[in-house]
Amino acid sequence: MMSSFLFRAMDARAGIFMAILGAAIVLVPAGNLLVPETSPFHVPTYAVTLMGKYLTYALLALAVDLVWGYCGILSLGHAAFFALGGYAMGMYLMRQIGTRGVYGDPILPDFMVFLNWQELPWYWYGFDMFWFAALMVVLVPGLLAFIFGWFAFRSRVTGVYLSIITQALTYALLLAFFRNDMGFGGNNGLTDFKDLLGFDIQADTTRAGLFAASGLALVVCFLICRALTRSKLGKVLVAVRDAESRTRFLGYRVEHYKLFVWTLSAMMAGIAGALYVPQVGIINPGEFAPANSIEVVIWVAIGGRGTLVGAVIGAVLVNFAKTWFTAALPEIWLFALGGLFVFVTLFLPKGIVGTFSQGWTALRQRKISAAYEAGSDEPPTAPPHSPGAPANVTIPKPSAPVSGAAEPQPAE
Amino acid sequence: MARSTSLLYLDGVSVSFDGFKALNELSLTIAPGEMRAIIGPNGAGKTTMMDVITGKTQPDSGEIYFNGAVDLTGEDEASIAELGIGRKFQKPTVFESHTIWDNLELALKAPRGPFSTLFHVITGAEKKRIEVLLDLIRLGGKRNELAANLSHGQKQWLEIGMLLAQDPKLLLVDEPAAGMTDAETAETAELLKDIAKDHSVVVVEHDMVFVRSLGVKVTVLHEGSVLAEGSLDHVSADERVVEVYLGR
Amino acid sequence: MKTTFTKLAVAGLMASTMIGGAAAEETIKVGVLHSLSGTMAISETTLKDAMLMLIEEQNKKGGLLGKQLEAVVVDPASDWPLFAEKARELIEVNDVDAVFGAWTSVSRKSVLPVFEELNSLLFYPVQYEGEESQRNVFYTGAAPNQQAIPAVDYLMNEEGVERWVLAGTDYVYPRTTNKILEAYLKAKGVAEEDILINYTPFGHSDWQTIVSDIKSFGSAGKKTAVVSTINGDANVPFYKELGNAGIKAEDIPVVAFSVGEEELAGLDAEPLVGHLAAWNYFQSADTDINAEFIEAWHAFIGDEARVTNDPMEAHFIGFNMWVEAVEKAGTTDADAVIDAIVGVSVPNLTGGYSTMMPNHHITKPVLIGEIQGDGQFETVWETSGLVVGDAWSDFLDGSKDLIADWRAPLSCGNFNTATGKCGGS
Amino acid sequence: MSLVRTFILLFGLIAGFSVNIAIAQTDPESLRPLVNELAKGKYAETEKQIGALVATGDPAVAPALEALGAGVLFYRKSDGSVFITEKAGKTYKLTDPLTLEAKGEAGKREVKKIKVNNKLRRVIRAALGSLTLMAPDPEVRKTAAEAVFKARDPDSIEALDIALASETDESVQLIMEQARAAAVLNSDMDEAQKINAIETLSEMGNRDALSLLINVQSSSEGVVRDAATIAVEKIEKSIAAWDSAQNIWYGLSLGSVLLLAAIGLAITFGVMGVINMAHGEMVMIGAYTTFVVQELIRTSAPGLFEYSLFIALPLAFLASGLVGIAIERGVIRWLYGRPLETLLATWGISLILQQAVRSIFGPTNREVGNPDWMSGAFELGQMTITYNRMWIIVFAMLVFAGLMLVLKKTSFGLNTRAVTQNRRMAASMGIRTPWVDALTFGLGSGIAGIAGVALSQIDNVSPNLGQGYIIDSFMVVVFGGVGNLWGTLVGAMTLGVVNKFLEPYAGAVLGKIFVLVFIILFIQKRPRGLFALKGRAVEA
Repeated sequence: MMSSFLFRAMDARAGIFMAILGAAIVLVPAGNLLVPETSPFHVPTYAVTLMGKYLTYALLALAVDLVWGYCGILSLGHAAFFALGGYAMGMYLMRQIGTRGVYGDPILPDFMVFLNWQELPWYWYGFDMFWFAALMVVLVPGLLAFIFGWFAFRSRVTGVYLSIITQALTYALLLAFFRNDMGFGGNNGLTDFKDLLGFDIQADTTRAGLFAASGLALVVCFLICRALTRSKLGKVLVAVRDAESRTRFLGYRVEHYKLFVWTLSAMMAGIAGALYVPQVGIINPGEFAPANSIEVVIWVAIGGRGTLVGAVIGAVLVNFAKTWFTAALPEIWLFALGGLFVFVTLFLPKGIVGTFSQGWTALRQRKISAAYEAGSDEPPTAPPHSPGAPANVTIPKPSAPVSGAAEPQPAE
Repeated sequence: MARSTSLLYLDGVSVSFDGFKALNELSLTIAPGEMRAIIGPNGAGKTTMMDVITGKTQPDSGEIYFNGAVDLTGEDEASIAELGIGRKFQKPTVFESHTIWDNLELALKAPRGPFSTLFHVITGAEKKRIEVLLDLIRLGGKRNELAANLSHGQKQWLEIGMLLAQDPKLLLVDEPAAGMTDAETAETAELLKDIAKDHSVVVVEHDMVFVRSLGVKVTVLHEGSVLAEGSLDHVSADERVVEVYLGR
Repeated sequence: MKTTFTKLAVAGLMASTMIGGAAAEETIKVGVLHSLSGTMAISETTLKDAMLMLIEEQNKKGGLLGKQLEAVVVDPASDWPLFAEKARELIEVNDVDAVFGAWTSVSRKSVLPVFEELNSLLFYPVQYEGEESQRNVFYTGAAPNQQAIPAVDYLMNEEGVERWVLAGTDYVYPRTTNKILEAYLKAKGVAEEDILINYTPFGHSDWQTIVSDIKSFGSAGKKTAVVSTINGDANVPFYKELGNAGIKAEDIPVVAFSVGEEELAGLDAEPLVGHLAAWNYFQSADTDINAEFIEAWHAFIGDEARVTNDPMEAHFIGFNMWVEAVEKAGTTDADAVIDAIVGVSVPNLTGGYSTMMPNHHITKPVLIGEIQGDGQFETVWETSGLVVGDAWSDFLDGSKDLIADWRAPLSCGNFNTATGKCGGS
Repeated sequence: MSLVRTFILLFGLIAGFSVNIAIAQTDPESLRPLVNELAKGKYAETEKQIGALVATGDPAVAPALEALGAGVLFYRKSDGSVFITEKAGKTYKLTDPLTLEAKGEAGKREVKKIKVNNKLRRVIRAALGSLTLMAPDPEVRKTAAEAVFKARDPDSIEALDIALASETDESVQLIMEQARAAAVLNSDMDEAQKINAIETLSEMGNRDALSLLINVQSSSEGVVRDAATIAVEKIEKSIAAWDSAQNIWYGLSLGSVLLLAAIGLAITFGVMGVINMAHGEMVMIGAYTTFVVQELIRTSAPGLFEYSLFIALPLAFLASGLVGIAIERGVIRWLYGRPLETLLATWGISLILQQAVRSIFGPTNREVGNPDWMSGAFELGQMTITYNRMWIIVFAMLVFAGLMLVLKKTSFGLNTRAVTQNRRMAASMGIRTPWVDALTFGLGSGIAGIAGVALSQIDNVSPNLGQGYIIDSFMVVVFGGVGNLWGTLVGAMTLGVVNKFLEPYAGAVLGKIFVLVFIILFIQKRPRGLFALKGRAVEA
């Protein structure tokens, strides 16, 4: 049963995507470490770290797409889970500094020493152990999401009301983490990391390793999301998105479904944050900023909501554009970025992936059902066509009002 | 009829929204296996009554019992649906980005928890059941079509099909014939009569022709309570009913 | 889709390299790492312009080592991790020889590891909380002992202040400065209940409650003053509320460490006359070199109304020090410059010389100025000589035994004089 | 600057005039060497020189002292003579400090300012107080008495006694008595006198009195100390009571700022359903319009400055409104029925607008001045009420009432409600829905614009202005209940007052966190905000 569950995740599109990601995971570090610097195929460390960062953003976008694209929960606070994961990792990295801090205190991080903290606050205990920190990376965001979701979904807070209170959540955390009294380093956050699991964090090999880890995390989470959305549970999620009360009257406890994906998604965001921190070298409350969460939603929308692959593409593309613009057009890059957002909204309303594979979603659905119906328990294997070119369609392609189908309506 | 022998039992149910009394001391009893038509002018409280039964709205006062013994007040939509009450909305509501097949599969009686659905693999029995339903709602040929692409009438049928897939004891059907052609209306009436053979059904309808073609006991609602009850001929002879429908 | 990305990526990297290296070959590249968008653009954009002006002027003088200088400007967008990324890009992709930039403490903290790893140079021009000395960084702004402590001394001695409100934005600079000041005041015999410490969030805009708290704290019969470490943006509404609530400088003076000419340009200074600020430079400094600088600035920016301020002077000093050090070393190589720059002395704008000390901080005069109706400051007090920037405060437990000296053989940023070891306590 | 000068001149004339009548006339020229002395030496010397001037007891020195305090007293480098100056372009107009006659002009480099610092300003204020206690204008006497009060100088008791004897204005008399009491407490007079003084101050009952009394309490003994203690307790009690009133006031004031910021959003988001992330930028445009208006007035018609806000209001409404209409026509009209995509597009637009303002006006703060009627404060009991906050509350209420009127009583309002409730039906009834959409969005944006005019009076005018308000605005609209203007009003005021009541206990940061948590919890209780519609129409 489990194997068929995971097997379900695979099809042509997922296959292509995974192949590319897999290649990147192998080739980029190899290009950095094995190819000599003089070679045109050498990948500079700068690019490795940058791409590693993109991958963690992509994982965050994936998490958002899972709740927004499939379940219609528009979270404007996912950066909070990302940042919490990041802080958990940051705390581990801080404890690893040990006596190498500027004051040489074996226990207290530097910022505590110069603000005259006498002892380590209780919530810092345990973070010197990697397994504990790793657990916290998923547990803290997961628990927060669980508690928050437990209340919000039970109270049936939906639509913009939910979006705004997720924003209130991340904003409140932003303010809380800014407070130096909280013991998380205030505005400066956690920085000056030395090593991770004994590896020097500045070494090229560590960076390549982190890149590969980010890629791997993305692949695994992608598979999970994929399997999830293609299971019956995935169908229920889409049902909740499209007609929440209908789903309820069918006997599904909508709040349980929402809580499940919401918590799962928060955990994925936490993992993304944890991989992000060692690569950029700092975690500070700025990561909680509501604007960050809004940006994530925009990545997903640009890539194509409810497509998973689109979230990844959107995140990478927008961030790449940002990297490029801020260097190439430092004075006016906001015009370019803002213009891009407006352009995509107006001319690619389904996002990049959605536009390129218009109608394909519908086909896929038919294919799956057809396969089930044909009596085979085997999930459908790769259909013989690529996303861009639907082939052997017996049913005429639905004409104009396809928008109602592929275009998920907001929960409100 | 006594509560213990009823399938659905409402007694003295009141609901008000910001001072407006949507239901006013409504009492109504449905017997097992019965098919009942409910009529009434706009604002008579028909939809609110359905909301109250299905747990969408909590009554301010009054009792609601299912199967004679199960208290429905305080239960939510999901658990009431699990108990065996299915509901069709006034406006046809199906999952538009799913295929007909998926719509039915989602509705099929099966464990409803997230973890059961996560690892759910469709069984042969389930497939057969879906086939039967597809035939019944005459959508067999469109099984792989997205629900969004169905006509209005087909959506109504699909929704009824989904109701049946739940295998409920009681079906609440809100205006099944709204927006249908005459032919479709007639077919729908036949479909409902078929269904009523082994389910209890409550039909809310405006269309008198349709109600007449069902040929069942009729309850007239007005201003949130029962105005008259009996056969269609009986109630349409009632002066108060005539006044309510034509008077004002 | 991956192929598209790769193509774009390659194109992008090439494009940024191209832009960086448009004039290619015989130039020396200087990175300018200041936010041009986001919350800090308000302060940092001016510094970007100041750097461009300094580089232009140097080129007019014939450049450096016979080569022209070329500015590489990027926008880290007030996004702290982006500072690190952009710093890396400047050094690795654009091959700059020195970077002038950063404003907030957190942006500096964010880029520190990058400069250390890639062994490049950063000149940091803003007054900061101290407690840091890094081999690759030169701190041309004021350390707390070059700003805060003289200001408190002035209020105590000249104005007879006995009661203190330490109001700040809740981040590391005010926290540290207030810690130092608190220790300092207590050492001077100020009682615990005569010190009120208050923190507010960034961009705080509703100051009614706090201003009224200050007012009531000030009505305890002792001369009261406010020491403000409130951050840039929040100052305008703070001073507006202060002015409207009728708190006059004669009654409760406010001395600020983050309010300069540029902040005052955003408000009507008339009600604020007499409130104070402590800096190492005021635009009103009456020297020829300052007059020249202001004139050049106005010509460069094309606006007579633009003001100059302390961080601009810090860049002026820092840039000239770097130029001199490169000439002295005969190369832009980071190690050579780091060795050469200690001891380099260049004129500052207030009529003296500033010297780069072994702890990578510089010597500066400390000026106390009163706000005038036209938004300028009038110097009412200044140190008789220059003050050496102290990387490690003597008033904090953790750091009083630490010193920094980057000259061989010590070459240490946190040498503990008590244990005789490099690397803290 | 010119205001100060006018005041000085007027004041000087009056003082001089009164001198002529009241006291034996001295020859102004006999004072001149003393006045010219001011040009010499540093602060310590200047202080002595001021003392010497005051010692003459001649009110004729008042204008010079006043000018010195205001920083417009200069000396000529060539001969060391002292003048009151007024800046006129690149030169200074000179006025004789004693005769107040015009003395021509001087170049920037010919004259030099006589420096003063806070301490000197305090000395001057006290000195001027005692010199002008007998001035004919009651306002001047009042100011003088207040200055004497703050100086607490025992030497001024005599002058106060003389002034009190001839004082006719009751309010001035009161202040003089209080000033006398303050001076008495600072002197070595007998206990009975001091206890009298304590009573006077106890009656006064404000923070100034409290401050004085606490001093007495700690520096005296016996009966005086006891009397002071009782008075201190009494005042502290009454101040504590007034503090809650003050808190409510602060809360309402913060609430009205929130209301102003949110009310435009209540239309574009609440009524039209556009998740308008560019709302803050509409506010920003309004603020910048105010800046431009004031700039134009400064350069071409300085007399109109007091009216600048009234001129800016309609212009800001138009500017933001037109930008709003352009956005609606250009982008949003393609997105109706897809509210989440409006979030994306308006986010992009907000980035563009911010950068546009940054490119046009520069990244730094721009100065928007407060007209006189928006400056300062007055006391209501023990509450300090600042004029700008008061007018902003009034303004917010007016805007709200006006908007209600437009939406409920005009045919445009009717059309708007019709279109937003049922677009197709409205269209089939002959309403030109595109026009109504554009105008409604324009209205919401325009309202945001006039909010910008008000906010420019208390906050930064910078490209970041809008970002500071957008989150709070959404919180207010959602907390109040989307689509309900009354909800927005009540929501804004509630959040304002709650925030201000938390702040003294929890501090500004924690207070804000608590408010956010409160919103989150409140939405659990009422998932559709404060003023939610009930009934089956809500959920389709």
